Amino acid sequence: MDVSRMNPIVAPPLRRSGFFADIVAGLRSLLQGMGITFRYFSHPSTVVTQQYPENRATLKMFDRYRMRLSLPHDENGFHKCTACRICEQACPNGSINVVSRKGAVTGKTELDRYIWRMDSCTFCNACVMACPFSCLKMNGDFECSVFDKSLLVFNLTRYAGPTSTVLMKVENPEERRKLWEPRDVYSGPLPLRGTELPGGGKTLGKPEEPARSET
Amino acid sequence: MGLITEKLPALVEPVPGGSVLLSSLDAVINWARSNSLWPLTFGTSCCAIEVMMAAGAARHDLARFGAEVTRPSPRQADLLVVAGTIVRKMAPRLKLLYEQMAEPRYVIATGSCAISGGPFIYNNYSTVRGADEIIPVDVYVPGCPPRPEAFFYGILMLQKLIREGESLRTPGVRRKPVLAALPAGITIEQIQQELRELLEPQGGRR
Amino acid sequence: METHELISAVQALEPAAVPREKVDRAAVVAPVERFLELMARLRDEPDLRFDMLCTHTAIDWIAEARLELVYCLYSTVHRHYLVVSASVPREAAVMPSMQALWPIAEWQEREVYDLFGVRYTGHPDLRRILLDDDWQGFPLRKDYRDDFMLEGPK
Amino acid sequence: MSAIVTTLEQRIGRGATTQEFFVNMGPQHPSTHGVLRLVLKLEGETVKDVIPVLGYVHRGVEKMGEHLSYRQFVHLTDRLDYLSALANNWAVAKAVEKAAGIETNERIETIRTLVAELQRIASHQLWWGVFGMDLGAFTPFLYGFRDRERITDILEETIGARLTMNYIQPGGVMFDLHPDFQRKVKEFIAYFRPKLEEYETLLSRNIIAQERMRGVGVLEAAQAVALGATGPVLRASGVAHDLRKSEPYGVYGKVEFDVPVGARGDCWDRYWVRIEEIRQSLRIIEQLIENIPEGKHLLVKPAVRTKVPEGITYSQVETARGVFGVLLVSDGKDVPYRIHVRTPNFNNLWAITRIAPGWRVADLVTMISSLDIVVPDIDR
Amino acid sequence: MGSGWETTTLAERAAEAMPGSLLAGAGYVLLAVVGASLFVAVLGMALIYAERKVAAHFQCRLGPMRVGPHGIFQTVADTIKLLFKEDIVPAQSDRVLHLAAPFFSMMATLLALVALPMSPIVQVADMNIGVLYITAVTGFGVLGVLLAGWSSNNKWSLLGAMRAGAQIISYEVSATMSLLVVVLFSGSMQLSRIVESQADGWWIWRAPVVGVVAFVIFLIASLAEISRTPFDLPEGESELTAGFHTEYSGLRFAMFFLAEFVNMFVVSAMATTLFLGGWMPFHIGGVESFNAVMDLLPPGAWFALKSAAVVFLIMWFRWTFPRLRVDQLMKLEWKVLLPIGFVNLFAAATAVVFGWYFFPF
Repeated sequence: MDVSRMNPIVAPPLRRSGFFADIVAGLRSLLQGMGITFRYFSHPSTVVTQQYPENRATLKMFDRYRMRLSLPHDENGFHKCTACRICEQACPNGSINVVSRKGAVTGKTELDRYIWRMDSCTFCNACVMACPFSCLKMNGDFECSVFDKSLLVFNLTRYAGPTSTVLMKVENPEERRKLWEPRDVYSGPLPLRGTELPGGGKTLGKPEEPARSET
Repeated sequence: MGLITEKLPALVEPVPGGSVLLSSLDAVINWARSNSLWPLTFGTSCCAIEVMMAAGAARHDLARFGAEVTRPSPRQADLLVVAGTIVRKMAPRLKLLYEQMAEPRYVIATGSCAISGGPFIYNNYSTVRGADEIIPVDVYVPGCPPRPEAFFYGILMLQKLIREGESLRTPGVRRKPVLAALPAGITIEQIQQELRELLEPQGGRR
Repeated sequence: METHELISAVQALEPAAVPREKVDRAAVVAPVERFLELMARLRDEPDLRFDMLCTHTAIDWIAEARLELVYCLYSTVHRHYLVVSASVPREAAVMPSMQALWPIAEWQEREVYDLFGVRYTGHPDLRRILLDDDWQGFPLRKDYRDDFMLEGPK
Repeated sequence: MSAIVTTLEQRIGRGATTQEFFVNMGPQHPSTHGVLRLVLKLEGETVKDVIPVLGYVHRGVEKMGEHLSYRQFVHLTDRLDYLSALANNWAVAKAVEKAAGIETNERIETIRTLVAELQRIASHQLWWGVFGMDLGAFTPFLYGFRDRERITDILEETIGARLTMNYIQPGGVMFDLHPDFQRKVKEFIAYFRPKLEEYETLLSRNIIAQERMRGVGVLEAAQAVALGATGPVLRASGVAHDLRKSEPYGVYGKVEFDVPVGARGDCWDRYWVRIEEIRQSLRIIEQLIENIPEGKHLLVKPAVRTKVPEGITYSQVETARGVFGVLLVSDGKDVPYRIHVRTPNFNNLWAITRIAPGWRVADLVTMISSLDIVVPDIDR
Repeated sequence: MGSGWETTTLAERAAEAMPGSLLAGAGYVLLAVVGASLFVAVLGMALIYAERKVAAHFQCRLGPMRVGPHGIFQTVADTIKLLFKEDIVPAQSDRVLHLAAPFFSMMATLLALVALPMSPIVQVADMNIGVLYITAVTGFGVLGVLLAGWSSNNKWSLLGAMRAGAQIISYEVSATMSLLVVVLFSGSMQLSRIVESQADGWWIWRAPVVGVVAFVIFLIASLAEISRTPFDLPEGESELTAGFHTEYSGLRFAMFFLAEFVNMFVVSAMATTLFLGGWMPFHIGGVESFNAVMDLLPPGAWFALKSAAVVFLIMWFRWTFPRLRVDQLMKLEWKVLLPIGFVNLFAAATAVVFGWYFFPF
């Protein structure tokens, strides 16, 4: 508990000398400051500006940069999500809503829609960390501005159906096709569980919106 | 609105060729407005650091868009960036600030808090769930906080809105380029594709 | 000073003080009646010298219908901590103000008044600090309900 | 004696004479660093009284904490003092680890110390720039930010976020260090040391800046302690209180660094203490960056909702602004019964009521800036 | 004074033409008015653009880039926008004064421009009390600031206006004091004469030492008069939100903004005219071959270059220094600049009496 262990170093006092000495010292300090700014002015190489819309081709986010949540689909177009809702529980602000369904053929719980509210997401990575099958990913796509905030409610799945492991066990493509139904990646603004969006968001669209096309 | 914008359309429209003149005037004014967005120095929390400070700093340089003239007085500002949480105590002040701004005025809501209340939606007694509960918002920039580039993307969208959605004929009325309710089958990628053209180097200037 | 030394030192000042269990540092529960005197002595006693009021808050034990007021004290001289707490009834929560001992208590108590509704006697400027003056209710109480609040989606 | 509840009008109404007038500074004002509102009683340009009015960004974090698991609560602390997000995360993680008895390893603690110190530098850089701007010099702001972006890049590469990190979790850190981390930090230190000298020339040695800071807003040591001020504000008043030294956490016990303290407690001392703290933080990083011990970076499964045994835990860390404490009251469940955060800025702010009277409006701005206030941290 | 330039001004031409034909005289006046307005508008925009670009490069960034190549149309866009922006008059304000105040500010600036000899042939009015006239009309600008602050019914505006009033009036003393040094040396108050008197060398160095001191004092004092950093207290952003023009929007704010920047040019032009030889090329008395080379550049260009250099210096100050405090500002004036100015003036008088010129005739 001795203070000496703190190794305190004490601030130097600001001294004043005479009238003229102060003027001279003051002017000198001002000139030194001007020297620094002028060095930057006269060296255009010190400009550090990145010109964003112009540098879009070369702009690369860091791999770990967390912005847009995605549910990666493999080369066959299938994901690994089992609709276990662990991410939904891990989310601190209710931004994730996993809509599951009973599989028409298998009879087991499978993912119908994976709804993610970007408007309230804090990109804290809790869902990605919590996912036991590591089927979620946050990527660095930051260009997500919209004119209407209900566009910020995303559906991440391209199809409603079981995971890729289950699907790939089925050898016959026709048989496999029966197991899943296509879903829009972004199937319009979806109210969470049919309730209004907090914040006066209008209830837009219906949860059972018709599927648009084949994925 | 100012004297010119109020009286001019009614005076000019009946004149032969007046509507052509108005249209070209529209183009000039909208060009000027979209390129001269002076933001109000206003930020309530974390987003202020990213979208007001870091975006204005040397690395990202808001000045490239002509928007570095941050005005501390709402009278002189064009752009209100709602950067951060708005709580119930702040809400009347935010409205007042918006009302003090001179037309035309634009609002960008940045970050989850200003869009929807963000992390403070549930079990919270004080946070307003989105700045649009209080004032009309033109562009929403998601992120928590959005990185400066994301904010620039929002500014580009606002510029698009000003160029395409405004006319001297109906002062104060703003038409958003993308409809509020999406027609079925349009994906967010398509909307972003539509916006991509203005991100091209030459497409940025009309 | 070690935890037990601190507690016995406090008990020497205030025999009615009992150690508070399950706290990670020295903690005592003191009676409200002589609380101000105890705190004054804690601050001034040369062995204790708790010259900084680190934080002050309340805990709403709704099942027991009491508010526990927690004072976390620190001594910059001896570098030790002490948590002193006192319980007041929820419905008539009145506490003497510590503002004369530690000026910071003025605002910390205003905060506790604001969020828990504890009234401090002898406080020079007791008004809401974080919420609007016309706010109804005390939001950090466990039974606080508000039309505005939304339940979590769980 | 009964408790009397007052209103703001009554508070303002005390003893105003005809010569004095009141102005509202804020909630929207360029130099209140957010939405702090100060009601000033002025006589001409001289400040007679300052009445801070808070709550313009009170978000009820403590109430929300009662509904979130411990791990979920961490991300809310990012948004309190967003300039020391990592240190805030650490405080919660430390409290939970202490209460739940989670042991961490050497690597985790080293990583935590490193990133927290990096962010301390970033925070002080930002403060330096904003301080310059409040004095009327705009250029320091841009220089400060230019160098801050370098740290932001380093942290972004490892953590994946620029400001609100949510990186330090109970039981470890979210990601392991990026392979480039060590190289980039070394590069940064080599880059930044000469820049720090430029900072000194541009502002510290500038006669105008010195005159603006000299003797302005003296906070006596006894006053500072009684007001519960911590961090650079307290140290500038001459009290060598630094949690990193007095009760070392992380790996602070193993590194050498000095604690800068002020002599008089004026704005200059607060300025100098922060500039010197940047140097000390660089020293700490230099000592740690070479050998980061091996080990796992996360010891608790992320999906597990940690249960904390019944009891009260108070844990605190030293952020760039002072002591950030977390008072955790648990009733044995996986959500806290009550969570209270003791934020450094709440206490530091009130110093303004003691040091501002008698000075001019311009000095008030200097003083607010020298206290380095982050408003959401005050309001919570 | 061997310059060989014949100076005629628009005012003189108007006066000459007036007796013959009223219309011709009016034409010259109209030409002067339109010319001056256009000049001010273009100059203001150019200065604002320059300021933003210069500031950016001092700060390791690029500045306006996206409106036209390197953003050269940025201020055009700003001007058009401000022109079409809502003009708010606060409900509780003094309406007439509020509307009139920007014009006072603008007028002071315009009037000062009238007397500046920008080249032998470009000068609107060459009066024999030019120095006195400019000192007088620039002091007029404070009226606009005071009225703006008073009429806005905003405490911050009022504080800013009061600061401006105190500051401008105080520093007027020092500025005039340093101008007198040049008047003493050149023996005239007519600006064209002062320029011609510097044919063999500029007063900043031809007047031994006192010229430099007077120049420094003049620069500092005029910076304070036009409220530029480090003396931008009346609009100190971090202190008084936006100072006296807090409540102004749209066109009227633009006028304050423009006046501020054109004032900067007026100060630079004054410093150029009085201390740096005005439009006079850089001559060294007696070295004719050197002088001939210098004469290759037209006088207008010399004037523009010199003014631009001083403008750059002023911007350089702005982007390096912090702002002074009110009491320090007053202390600097009354305790530092004024005594030095007095001594300097006395020394100058002595030098003139004894004929101590750096380059004797």
